[in-house]
Parts: sequence; C-alpha cells; structure tokens
Amino acid sequence: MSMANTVGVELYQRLYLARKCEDTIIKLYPEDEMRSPMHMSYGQESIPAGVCQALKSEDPIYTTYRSHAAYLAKTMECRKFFAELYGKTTGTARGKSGSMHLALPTKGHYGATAIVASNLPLAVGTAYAIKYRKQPLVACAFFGDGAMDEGSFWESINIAALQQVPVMFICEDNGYAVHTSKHARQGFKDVMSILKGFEIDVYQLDNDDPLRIYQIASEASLKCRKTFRPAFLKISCYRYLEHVGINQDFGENYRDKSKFDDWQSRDSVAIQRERILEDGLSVKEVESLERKIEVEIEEAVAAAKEAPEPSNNELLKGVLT
Amino acid sequence: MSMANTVGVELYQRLYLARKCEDTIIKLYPEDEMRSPMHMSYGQESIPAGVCQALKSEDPIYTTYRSHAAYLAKTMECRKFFAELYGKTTGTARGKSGSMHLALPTKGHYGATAIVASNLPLAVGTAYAIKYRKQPLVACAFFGDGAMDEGSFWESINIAALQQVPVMFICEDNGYAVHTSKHARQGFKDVMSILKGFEIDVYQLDNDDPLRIYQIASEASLKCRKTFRPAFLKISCYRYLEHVGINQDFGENYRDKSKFDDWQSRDSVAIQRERILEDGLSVKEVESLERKIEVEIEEAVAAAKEAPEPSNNELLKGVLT
Amino acid sequence: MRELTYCEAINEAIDQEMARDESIIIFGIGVPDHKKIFGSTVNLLEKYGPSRCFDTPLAEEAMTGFALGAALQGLKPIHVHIRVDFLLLAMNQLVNMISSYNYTTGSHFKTPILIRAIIGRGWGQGSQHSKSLHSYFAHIPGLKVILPTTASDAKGMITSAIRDDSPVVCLEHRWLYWATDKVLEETYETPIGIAKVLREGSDITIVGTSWMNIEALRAAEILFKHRGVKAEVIDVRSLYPLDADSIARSVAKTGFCIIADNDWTSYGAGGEIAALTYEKCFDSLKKPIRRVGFAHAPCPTVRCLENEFYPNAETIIRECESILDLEPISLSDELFYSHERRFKGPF
Amino acid sequence: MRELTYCEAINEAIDQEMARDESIIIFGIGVPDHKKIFGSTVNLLEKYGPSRCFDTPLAEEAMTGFALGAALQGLKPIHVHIRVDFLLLAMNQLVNMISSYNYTTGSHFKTPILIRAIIGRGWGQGSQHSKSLHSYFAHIPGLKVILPTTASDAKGMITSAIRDDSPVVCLEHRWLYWATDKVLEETYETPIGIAKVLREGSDITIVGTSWMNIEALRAAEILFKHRGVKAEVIDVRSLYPLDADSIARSVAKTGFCIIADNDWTSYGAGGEIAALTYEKCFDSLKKPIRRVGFAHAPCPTVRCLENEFYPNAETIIRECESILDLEPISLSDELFYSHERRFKGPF
Ligand SMILES: Cc1ncc(C[n+]2csc(CCOP(=O)(O)OP(=O)(O)O)c2C)c(N)n1
Ligand SMILES: Cc1ncc(C[n+]2csc(CCOP(=O)(O)OP(=O)(O)O)c2C)c(N)n1
Ligand SMILES: [Mg+2]
Ligand SMILES: [Mg+2]
Repeated sequence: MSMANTVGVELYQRLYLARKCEDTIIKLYPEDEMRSPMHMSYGQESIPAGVCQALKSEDPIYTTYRSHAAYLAKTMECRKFFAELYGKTTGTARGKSGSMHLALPTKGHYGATAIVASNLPLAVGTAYAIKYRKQPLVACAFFGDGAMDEGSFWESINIAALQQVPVMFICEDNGYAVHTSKHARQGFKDVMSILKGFEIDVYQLDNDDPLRIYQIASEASLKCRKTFRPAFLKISCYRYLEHVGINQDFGENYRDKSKFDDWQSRDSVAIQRERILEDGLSVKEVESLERKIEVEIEEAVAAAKEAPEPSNNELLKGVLT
Repeated sequence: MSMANTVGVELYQRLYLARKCEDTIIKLYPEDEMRSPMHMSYGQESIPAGVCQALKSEDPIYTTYRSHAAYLAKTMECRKFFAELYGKTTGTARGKSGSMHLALPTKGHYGATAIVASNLPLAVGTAYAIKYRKQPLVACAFFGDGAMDEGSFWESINIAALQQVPVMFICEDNGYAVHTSKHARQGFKDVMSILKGFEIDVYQLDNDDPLRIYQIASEASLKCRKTFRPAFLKISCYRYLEHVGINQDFGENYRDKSKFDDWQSRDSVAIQRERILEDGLSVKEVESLERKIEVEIEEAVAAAKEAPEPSNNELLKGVLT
Repeated sequence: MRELTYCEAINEAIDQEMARDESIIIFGIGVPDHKKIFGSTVNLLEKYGPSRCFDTPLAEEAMTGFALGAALQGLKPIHVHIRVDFLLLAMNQLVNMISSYNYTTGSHFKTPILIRAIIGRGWGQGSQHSKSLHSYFAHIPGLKVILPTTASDAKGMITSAIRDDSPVVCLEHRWLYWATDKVLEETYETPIGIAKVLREGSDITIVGTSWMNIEALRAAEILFKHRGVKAEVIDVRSLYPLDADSIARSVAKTGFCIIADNDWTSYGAGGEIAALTYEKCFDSLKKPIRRVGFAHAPCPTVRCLENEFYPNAETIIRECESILDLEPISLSDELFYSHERRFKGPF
Repeated sequence: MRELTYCEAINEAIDQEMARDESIIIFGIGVPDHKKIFGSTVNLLEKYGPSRCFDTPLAEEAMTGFALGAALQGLKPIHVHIRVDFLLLAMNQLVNMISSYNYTTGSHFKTPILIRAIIGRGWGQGSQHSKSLHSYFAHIPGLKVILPTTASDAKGMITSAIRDDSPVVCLEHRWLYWATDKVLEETYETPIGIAKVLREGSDITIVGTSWMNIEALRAAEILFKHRGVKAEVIDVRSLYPLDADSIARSVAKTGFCIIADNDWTSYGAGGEIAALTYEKCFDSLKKPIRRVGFAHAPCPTVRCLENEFYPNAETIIRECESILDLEPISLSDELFYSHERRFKGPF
C-alpha cells in the first residue's frame, strides 16, 4: 500500500472501531450492565479519528465526556474501554471513571472531563511542560462548541497565545449544547474572525470529511511542533443521537430531522470506506479488516463481562497520590 | 454660557473635584486616620469624568477598587466620600466599605468591586433589568485592562452581545495590571479587532482628552439607549502613582518615567482648564469654581473628622437583607 | 388534599410566584428546553415568555453576576443549575460578590436572588456530577441555605426563598424529585430556619439533611420493627439559619444522636451541627454523636463502589445499633432504596 | 542557629527545592515583579530564569488548570495567589479537577501541585481581601491543606508539600510574615499531618490555626501571669490530614478546650475539630468546647469594626475565664497585637 493508502486505511480503522464500539453499546446498553451515562460520539467520529491520525501516539490529548470516539481513535484499543464501561478491575480506572473520565496515558490519552471547557487549560499547561522539557510533542484539547461560552475557554486561548506553546485546540462544532443551539448562546456571527485576533493559527472546516480533517490536523500539528504557535481547529459535525443516551431525539423539535438526513447522507464512516475502496482496497480486504475489529470488540465485551468487579477496598485507594 | 460651554465647565468640575480630593488624600493620608488601602485615580480622572458627563444621573454604573474619580465624577459629592474613607457613620457605608466598595445608588453609583472583572456581569444583569423594565437608562461598567485577562470579561461581553441589552463597557487602559505590562499578559496585538467580532459597537481613543471621551461616550450612550446594542469603549490613560498608595514608583523600573512625563505634559485636568478659558471663561470665573470645590472638600474633610465612628453593634447589621 | 411530587411542588411554587410578581425572572442552562430541568420548569416559558424564562450561554460565573446586577435593578432572579458542581465556577460571584454586596456597599440594596441547584446521586455520574457543597454556602455570612426534603416543604420554602430579600441557595436532591406529599393548592410560605420532626421518637435522634432523611426514616422503620427502638428523625431543612435548638431539644430527650449528612463528613455541615449539639446537650448526651456521610473519596462510578461510597439506611442502622449496644439486625430481607428502587413517598 | 522571618523561610524552602529539582516551576500574578509577593519569591526569577518563575495573566481558573496540565506532563508547579479570595475563581479547577483527577482517571498520574495563598487581615482591606477558606479545601478528598505558623514550620512544611505527589494548598497569614524563628540552613521536611504543641500546659487546651496561634500564645502568657493558669497551645498546622489524636491527648489531660480558628466559626474548620475532639474525649471533657473565630459578617473596613470582627488574645482569655470560672483579668495594661504592633517572634 502507498503511504496515502496507509493513512486512509488507518483512518478508516479508527472510524470503524469507534462506530462499531458504539453500535455495540447501543445493542448492549439495555441489558443494564453498563451503568454509566453515555454521551455518544455517534456521527462525530471523524474529528477525533482525523486528528488522532495526524498525532503521534505520545502526543497528549484531553477530551470531554463525549469521550468514546476520541478514546478509541487515540488508543486503538477497546478492551480496557469496555471493561471500564462495565465497571471492572480491568478497565482504564478499575471502575472509577465510567464513560466520562476515560484515560490511558501510555497511549497519550490524558483524560476526559465532564465539566465543560475545563480541559483546555490542562492542555495549555501540558504544552508548557512539553516546551520546557524540549519534547517533540504537541498537546491537544477536544471540546464542543459549548466550551466557547465559558470564560475558561478565553483565558486558555489567551494564555496559550501569550506563551506560544505547542497546543492544538479542536472544536467539535455540532451546533448545540445539550438542546440549546449556538445561536441562543453566542453573541457573535463568526468566531473565527474573533480568534484570528489572537496570536494563534486558525483553521476551519465546514464538513467532517475525515481525510480533510487529517490533512488540516497534519498541517497544523507540523507547524505547531515547529513554531510553538498554538493552533485552533473548528470543525463542523453533527450529533446523530440525543445529548446523552443511545436514542435519537428528533421528535423533540429542537433540531430538524432534515439536517440529520443531510449529514447522514455524507456519513464520514461511509465516505472513508468508499475512499479506501477507490484507493484500491478490495471489498474483501475492507471486510476483513472490519471483521478483525468486530472480533476485537466481541472479545473485549466478553472479557469485560467476565472480569471481576473492584473489591470494596478499592474505594479509598488512590485518593491521595 | 453656551451648551458646549456648560459641558466643558461641568467636565472640568468633575475633573477638578477628583483631582483635588486625591490631592487632599495625599496630604492627609500620612496622618493615618484614613485607614483604607487607596488605589488612586490620579492621572486617570478623565475617563470617568468624560463618561459620567455623558450619562444621566440615574444611569447605573459599576466601578473598580480604583474608585475615587468615578465615584466623584458620578455623584459630584465628597462628604459621604470622605466620611467613608475616614470610616465614619456618615460615610456611604458607615465605615464598612472603605475606598474599595464605594456606592451611592441614589446617584446611580451601584458599587465598586475589588475582584478584577467581577463587575462586568453585574452591569449586564442591570442592563437586562433596564430593558425588561423599559427604563430609559444605560448601565455602565468601568474596569482596567487587567479585566480583559479574566474569563468573566469574555463571558460578559458574549452575554451582552447575545442579549442586546443597554450596557456600556469602559476599559481604562493604563497598560498595566499592578506591575505587569499588558504585553506580558495578552496573547493578542489589538483587542479591538477581536471585540469587533461580537455584536457590539466598539470605540477606541488613544489619549485621554476628556472632551473627546465625553463626545464618544455621548454618541455611544445615545446609540446604546436607542438600539440596545452594547458599546465597548477602550480609552488609553496613564496611572501617575503606584498601583496602591499615594506615592510615585518610577524607581522600580517596571515602567519608564519618560512615559509619565509625556502623559503629564498633556494632563487632562490642565487641558480642560485651558479649554474652558479658551471657551471664554475668565481666570477669575475658573478660580472661583475651583475655590468652591476646594471649600466643599475642606468642609467634607472637617465634617468627616468630626463625625462619629460606627458603634460595635453596626458589625452585625445588614448581613442579611 | 392533593398529592404532588417534589418536582411538581417546586414548579408550582415558582409558577404561582411568577404569576403574582412580574419582577421574578428564571434562567439557567436548559431551563426552557424540552427537558425542563427534570420537569421542574415546565410551563414557565409558555406562560411567562422568553423575557422571564430563558436559556443562557454556559457561563456560570457571569450569569451569577448577572443575577446580582438584575437584582440591584429591581428584579428577583432565579438561577437554576442542573448540577451543583457547576456552581464551583461561580463561587467568586456567590461568595465574593452576592453574599456581601449589600453589606459592604452600605445596605442600600436588596438582593432577592434564589439559586437552585440539583444535588446528589445520579447513576454512575462520577466525581464531577455528585457533589453537595451545602457546607460551602452555609459557611458564608450573607447567604441562606435550604435543602427541602418533602414536596410540601419544597413548595413552601421555595416560596419563602423567592420572597426573601437575601440571597438563598436551594439544594434539591435528584432522588427526591419523585417523592410525593400532600401539598396545599394555594400559595404559602414555610419559614426558613426551622427544623422539622419527620418522625417522633424517644430513644435516639437522627438528624438528616436532604436525601439522608429518607434513609433515616427507613432506618427508623426497621429499627422499630426489629428492636422496638423509637428513633426521632429531624430534618434540618435549612442550614443557615440553623435551628440548633430543635435538634438540641430532641437530643436532650433521647440522649443519643446520629447526624446523617448528604455530603462528605470531614469538614462538612455535620461538624457544625455536632459541635452545636454537644454544646447545648453536654449533660444529656449519653454517648458521642456519630456522623454518617460520604466516604472520603471522590465519587466513583461503578455501582458496587458507589454503594460503598454512599451511606444509606443500613449505615444508619448499624450506627444506631453500635451506639445503643444492640445486636445487629439481620437485614437480608429488608429492601433499601436504589436508583431502580425509588422512594416515591408519600410522606 | 540563625533566625529567619517566616517570609524568608518560605523563600528558602522554594529556592532550595528549585535548585535541587528542575521540574519545579513557580508562577502567579506578580510572582516575579519587584514586590515579589511580599518578598517571598525574591531571587527566584534571577536564579532560575523566566521559564521557571513567571508572571501570568489574571486568569485564576485557567492558570490552575494549567498547573494540573503541567503536573501531568512531569512538572511540579507552585502557583501563588497574593490573596486567597482570588482562589474562589479557581474552585472548579481545584475541586472538580485537581483534587480528583488522578483518582477518577485510574491512578496513572502524579499531581505534585503546590498552591500557596496568602490569607488574613490586611489593613482595612474589607470583605473581598480577607477570607481564609481553609475549610473549603480541607473538605475535599484528594487535597492536603497546611497552615504553617512558625518560620521553621513554613520551611519544613513547604519543602514537604513541594515533594508531595498530592496537591497541597498552603495558607500563609500575612501577619506571620515578619515573625522570626530559628531555622536550619540545610533543607529538611516537616511531615504534613502532625500537630505541634507550641506551649505546654495542663489546665486548658487551646487549639489554634494559623495566626490564631499567636493570639493563643499571648492569651496563655497573660493567663499564666495573672491567674497561674497553664494553657497548652496546639497548632494544628495541617488541616488535612488532621492530627486529631494529638489534640485529644491534650484535652484528655486538661479537660477543657478552646478552638481558635482563623475564620468564620459557623460551618468552619473548628466544627470538625470540635466534633472529633468531643468524640475522642467524651469522658474527659469537663465543659463544652468553645469556638473562637470571626464574627458572622463580611469583614468591614473601618478599624473599630475590624477589631470587633477579628477575635484576638483577649477574646480567648475571656473564653478561658468563662470556661474555668475565673474572675475577669483587668487587661488595660496588657498590649495586644495590631497592624501597628506586630508580632515579630521569635517563637
Ligand atoms: C461548566 C458546565 N456547565 C454545564 C454543564 C452541563 N452540560 C453538560 S454537556 C453540556 C453541553 C455542552 O455542549 P458542547 O460543549 O457543545 O458539547 P457537545 O455535548 O455538543 O459535544 C452542558 C451544558 C457542564 N457539564 N459543565
Ligand atoms: C481576580 C483578581 N485577581 C487578582 C487581583 C489582584 N489585583 C488587584 S488590582 C490588579 C491589577 C488590575 O489591573 P487593571 O485591571 O488593569 O486595573 P488598574 O489597577 O490598572 O486600574 C490585580 C492583579 C484581584 N484583585 N482580582
Ligand atoms: Mg455542541
Ligand atoms: Mg491597568
């Protein structure tokens, strides 16, 4: 396979892993064994997939409670993932984190946070440490459009721009904070024109084509590593399901089902599948790598179900470091 | 006197009152009877003077701990002012506020705040109430360039822009937060280009000519009252004295004395005095209104010194409303 | 009398007050959306329009200052937070500004602000969505703090809070939302600062805050059934002002006291209640007071650890047995509350 | 042994640690300016350069998160606040993030963060520059909280705090900055979590936090001089972990206890200390514990009301007299500490 080809395939693997893991969650959630509120990435997978494809494994990332796709795309593993959702000792946090605080530092995943906008300053601090320690890394924060409402967002952008540290801000702009449209929250028309005023590089994409995201993130991270100039990427996307939970919620009138149909018609997972087929992979090859991922997931779920729950004394372990 | 003339004279009265009150503080502070940390307005009087000249008496304003000029310019009274600095029952808060929390709601002064950027959201909330109650008012927040570092600043701008409420944000840009230059705090070159992206009107002035400030504030407040579109004014100024206290501090090397000389050579109080003389007032007339203010101040100080201290039971009064 | 759920009672209080007084506005993230803050803000947008009931940007600090600014211009703002944890972003406005604004500026203003925040146990929500923080608010001079437990108190105390010229923080436990109680149709005030005996008894006093009252009542039931122990359950209802006298009266009678606080024990509200009760009942207390609360850890998510983290009726029963020197009751046949097995009232 | 001021001791601890360990950085508003946080950060910029000692924008929330992010990448940040009141802007990062970050993400990290904040009484500073808030920090699982009183403790405890892998909040009372004490030149650790007897006695125990220890010592002096009362003064030094056993040992001996906390009493740290002490000394306590603290009001600015607001040695003496049934001592000839009449040590 050519280089471009490898990228395309890896990108698809990240996408497919995320999509299939969430399909599995949707299937198994009603069993009531994963007792953790699920903020599904469904439909938004391509941003973390594209960005993580551009990052090195050791590049630290911070994500939100809408954590699944970013975790899976960054770590490319799902055993600890499912074990954590099932609350087992084999999970990322031995049952203490659930869906909202996933982390796997050995793969550069530094944690997910359930307080909106709280992870941006962490990425800036990590970037400071990276620069101070002369590491060839870039730190990365993923967040939703809701984060831009918070003061912490602006403080973080300002500090990063002031300090010129290698940090990438990735805004997953799905247009809503829970059920509130950005038009009901934002006192501006175009945030990019505002952000351009800071000493950072800004990039924008109005669709969620995973390859374009990968390309932009590659360019941005390359420059950011070299120049220490922070980068801001705003990428549009669409949440297929309700804010939290595994169902659709188009009956609630806060958003238009036609928009969903539109986004789904250019679903990023499907697009990327087409693309690698066009790139020369045979249907068989694609199905075989899909099957491999599905088997991994099946095994991960089976292992998670088998694994032991934490014992009671786990509760007080690790309160102090 | 012509209309223009009246404005010029009133403007000068506000300036002179502020300047002379602080001269008096400088003179009497060493007696150690005013036991309140003083963040002097000295040199920065023209912003509150110009803006308050443009406001109605009932327009609510919020200020910072650098409170003197704004208090005096808004209320045009100094008896309660000095009484408060002396901690007397006749003060604005019967000795509970000192220099940092002055307020006189009957004159539209809604309070001074010692936590940077904390008063911006109050002005927005007040503006919301004004609009809701259909009052012909505009709310106004004064703050320093340091406030722009805080998340609360950005949240407030965003909310005001979103809600389109009659609020004016007045940035007294003296270039420093305590001893830290804005270049060591700001990740941008030009905040105005950033703020323009919000649904607000922005105005900038790179000197502190009181008449220009009055004109800009008049235009801005007129428009703001009519359209409910928030206004942002950034006006440059220079703090003559140390951050807190009554002395100069040019020996400390964090700022250049030559800059001070430059600003002082076009001192706004002096400029406005020239101007009213040019406008046709005689030296005698000017001196007479100066003398009137001086007498007021002398009487206010004497009265403050005479007035009783609060009794101990004042301590627990007013904790709950 | 009709029965309402706690959630309906909250809604009715706000609705009736908003109908009565045009200066009341209500806002917060999600307040007018279709979920209506677990249902507690239904109909308000529809009845009072978007200028009195509105959504906000995610900006807890500024929107709290906004509430103060609106109050100073004559409005009576109600600010709602779907989790109390988000109020940690607004502590500056609450503690440095709202609590002391009127005092420091000379008592010229009124600050009739009600801050509603939902607390408590969800369902694997973890450490950032499970705090209580009532001791934080109660510590600050100038704030009143209420935690209604029953639906009738929810209506009456929220009505009082809205009418109060001081800022009030109201904490509503999520698990109480389904609990029903007889609630008067007409508007009424339940005074803030008076504790309430939820169950009378003479053998031991259990002082509860919020949800822990439900656990205390269940514990009292079981203790009576198996051991004939008559536990008196006192709902503090309001932390500031605190009705320490009512608690002391009960403890003077029973000689034993357990404080079941819906929070971490260490440096929590239970310490204050204990200290005051010891002071007032120094001679009548027969044994040291026991405090029951969350384990000293962030809240974990997996159910088995969550169950370890949260105290419940069983925890209280075991403490009672220990303090009263009773043999442990076999609890295997008793049912306890859980996310699936809800307390639904009536009281 | 040399004497250092408290301020010099803090500076020496940081300086020695920064020399030893390149991963330590220190920052905060004004940290490198010429005032050097009342002198406590002198020489650091000069010695370690602007990448290890730097100023920041006014952005308490984000800079606190920054500290956490830097720690997760292997640095040991020291974040300094010239007033603890500003930390109210950072409560989200401190309570929702720093305290629980390692626990909730599975204990893969270390979080060696030291937050220094100056507390206490200035000079007419008023309500927004005079809080203590130590009970806030101590309430949260995952945070350690220290309040050194003497210069030698300041050096040793800050050294321990910097080396600690858990986040530590260190509160430094402004009026202690001038106090001198014998301080070892070489680096040393003073373990966190052990109380210290500042003055031995057998008649009554006075437990102090921060500045209130100085007032307690003065009270003890006067009580002994006039009434022969031997008060034992115990400095808690660390609120979390709290050395409740040492306090209990003292109270078991004396039978009487006063807690003098440098904060509002209501729902403050004194409640926790009292509750634990009652529990452990239920049989030995001869009278209820008295708590001494700030008046329940925002701090006013005028001196006469400030003096009413803050407790001092006299307040403690009066409580001792009342608890021990002594005639009031005439205090007109005694000198007390004030802004002008500073305590300067040595201990
Ligand atoms: C500070 C804070 N305020 C409120 C909430 C409640 N909340 C959880 S998710 C959310 C919406 C966030 O929207 P966005 O950032 O766009 O992310 P999305 O869910 O769309 O991915 C809100 C308001 C929160 N978690 N944190
Ligand atoms: C939130 C907060 N952080 C820090 C401080 C300490 N502080 C007091 S004044 C000040 C500088 C503010 O500068 P600016 O806003 O430019 O106002 P100026 O003093 O120049 O008028 C600082 C940092 C504070 N009062 N509030
Ligand atoms: Mg969104
Ligand atoms: Mg400034």
